[in-house]
Amino acid sequence: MSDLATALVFWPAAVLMLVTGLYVFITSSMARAGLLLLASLGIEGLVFLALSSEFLGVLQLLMMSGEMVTMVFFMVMFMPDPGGLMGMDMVHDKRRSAAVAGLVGVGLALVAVLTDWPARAVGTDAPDVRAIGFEVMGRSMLTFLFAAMTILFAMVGGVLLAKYGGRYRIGAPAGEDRGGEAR
Amino acid sequence: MSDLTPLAVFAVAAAGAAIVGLLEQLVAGVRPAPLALARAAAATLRQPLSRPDRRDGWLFHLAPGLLLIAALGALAFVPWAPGFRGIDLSTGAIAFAAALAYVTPAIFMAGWGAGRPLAVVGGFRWLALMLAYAMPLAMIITAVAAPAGSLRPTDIVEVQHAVPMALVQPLALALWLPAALAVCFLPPFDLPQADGELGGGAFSEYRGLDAALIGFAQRILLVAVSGMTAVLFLGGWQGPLLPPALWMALKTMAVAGLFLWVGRRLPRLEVDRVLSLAWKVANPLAILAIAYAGLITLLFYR
Amino acid sequence: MTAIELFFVLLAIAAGVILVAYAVAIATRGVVRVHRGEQPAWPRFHVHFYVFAILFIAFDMEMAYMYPWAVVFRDLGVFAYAEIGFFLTVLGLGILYAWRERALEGW
Amino acid sequence: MISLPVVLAFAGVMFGIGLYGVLGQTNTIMVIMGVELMLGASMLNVVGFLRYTHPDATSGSFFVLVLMTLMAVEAAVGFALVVSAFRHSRTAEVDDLTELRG
Repeated sequence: MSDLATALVFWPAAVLMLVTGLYVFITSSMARAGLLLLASLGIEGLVFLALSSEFLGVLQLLMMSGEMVTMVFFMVMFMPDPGGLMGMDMVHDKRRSAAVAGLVGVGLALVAVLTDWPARAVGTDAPDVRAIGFEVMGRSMLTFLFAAMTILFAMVGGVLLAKYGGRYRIGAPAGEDRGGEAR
Repeated sequence: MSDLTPLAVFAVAAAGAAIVGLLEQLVAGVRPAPLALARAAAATLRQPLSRPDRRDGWLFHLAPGLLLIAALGALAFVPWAPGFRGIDLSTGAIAFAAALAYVTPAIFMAGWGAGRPLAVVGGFRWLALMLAYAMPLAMIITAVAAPAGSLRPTDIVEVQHAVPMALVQPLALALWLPAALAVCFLPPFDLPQADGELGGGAFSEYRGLDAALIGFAQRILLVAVSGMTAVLFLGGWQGPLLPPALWMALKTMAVAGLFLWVGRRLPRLEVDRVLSLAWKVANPLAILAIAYAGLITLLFYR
Repeated sequence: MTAIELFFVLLAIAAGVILVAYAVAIATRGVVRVHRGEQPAWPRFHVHFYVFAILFIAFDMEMAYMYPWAVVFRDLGVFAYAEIGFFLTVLGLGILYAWRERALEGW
Repeated sequence: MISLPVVLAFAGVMFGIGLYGVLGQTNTIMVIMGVELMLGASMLNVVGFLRYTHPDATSGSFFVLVLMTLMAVEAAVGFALVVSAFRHSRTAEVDDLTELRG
């Protein structure tokens, strides 16, 4: 994309990304928080597109949708008040955590702005799918295969921990009724 | 591709929605009335908007817009003719899937925002259906892209100049069709919002412009998905004698008609049955389909 | 204009049209509040298919690697086929494990 | 116009927001959301560097893929842990899950 188009898309999208990201932790409704997180990370995908990373942007849009939407219903399962009807406050150590987080955020932003970065090569597109494909299948092959193993372990671990009364009876205290979760 | 492509996409969307309206009447056995869809839309638009009290009003009213944008985004990546290739990204096939991925949050937002019991249950049912159809849909795109060696839809069309992909990879087509039917939330996969189930489910509270936008979005979604089916499996605009755009339109209409016709004649499955089938049958078969696609690519497409 | 710019133009036009349509609809027809005074149905909800959701989140990531593979496979040939064979076998093992643990039974 | 420092500054602020979620939220799922935001910020960082210093570096793009995998895997295992912990002690609040405290 040209510099002007990048600027036109980047500024509103990036600001919206931060605003929705912040509202995730302000709103009291769980479904709203999950959808706002989806908005934040999806808009980040648009920012990637604006920075000419076509493949990464599209992939971010695709992956975050599935991931964050499933996150929403975990929140609905485990929150005492998923709809935010009582306006519960779900923050502890509010002032200290806000101070630390604000300090870190502003500090990182200041470092980013004040450092003299070796910026060159402006306006070139990021590598396309093809180049990434050669990278995945060639030089980074080992990382790719380890990523497969990581996904496998996540699936195994997830089933192991989440399945009620699975092989190792994890999380099933003896004698407690199964609460309609038989099988 | 010219700078007018976005406007052309809107024109295709309007024409496609009108044609799908006609097809719906044909399939339902009604005498086709060309203006019925427009008249119904006008009648819907005359109603005021409705908003459930004490609910997430902004989620409720954002959902139809998000659904429409997702449908238009999916439609934009479908190439229609050599002269009109839509938005010709080099990752167009994934971008299509990415646009379709936003149907799910839209329907969940509609159900949750309405806050009525049946609507909320409809939203959750749709999430369960998404867990079932999303993986086969995304994996079959890979299986079709491997012989073409590209994710650009126009390249996928051009690699089918001799044999359409439906003949080469029948397994992939067999997995694609139910997933594609599910993503348009047409029967028999309309559990979250059918009138016969949950009394309208996720969309039961919509009136006025909201309802019109949802009806419009669903028809555009059907056009986009049928168009992509034609591109991925039926050779897109390629065919003898007739001009390319006409071939593409005919194939798209045939697929859309098939979806509407078959959908009305199948029984609805329970959500848990669909999920179980998808993970026990569809996903392993999709892995097999990718392995098979690799094999035929090695043998015939190098 | 490049394709991505055209995509953003499309998004902007669509969003603009929808916004204008809503403005017109609210100005001319107004909004009716329905179900006055009822509490929304937002209880804590036991979503029975959570194991599928966990499997889906992990399994979904596979696509990020499959797409680059599909693009370069024709050029790399048998070597890439072996790699993706390993990849798919590993993921298939994940599904088989879940199947064996009876996590794919519906509910 | 956009330059590298602007992108990095946005990424830094986003990281701070994620950190606020991790430190401040009482619910485990919200903590996971904070971690997702922090990982998203680091992805934006990598993409910024990719665009403005080494536009032709494919390994940078691949690193973003790895980060995305990390997000997904972390979310999946995190949710499974929350399910397990919730089943055990009927709560998902961070302050109440103190069984491992010495």
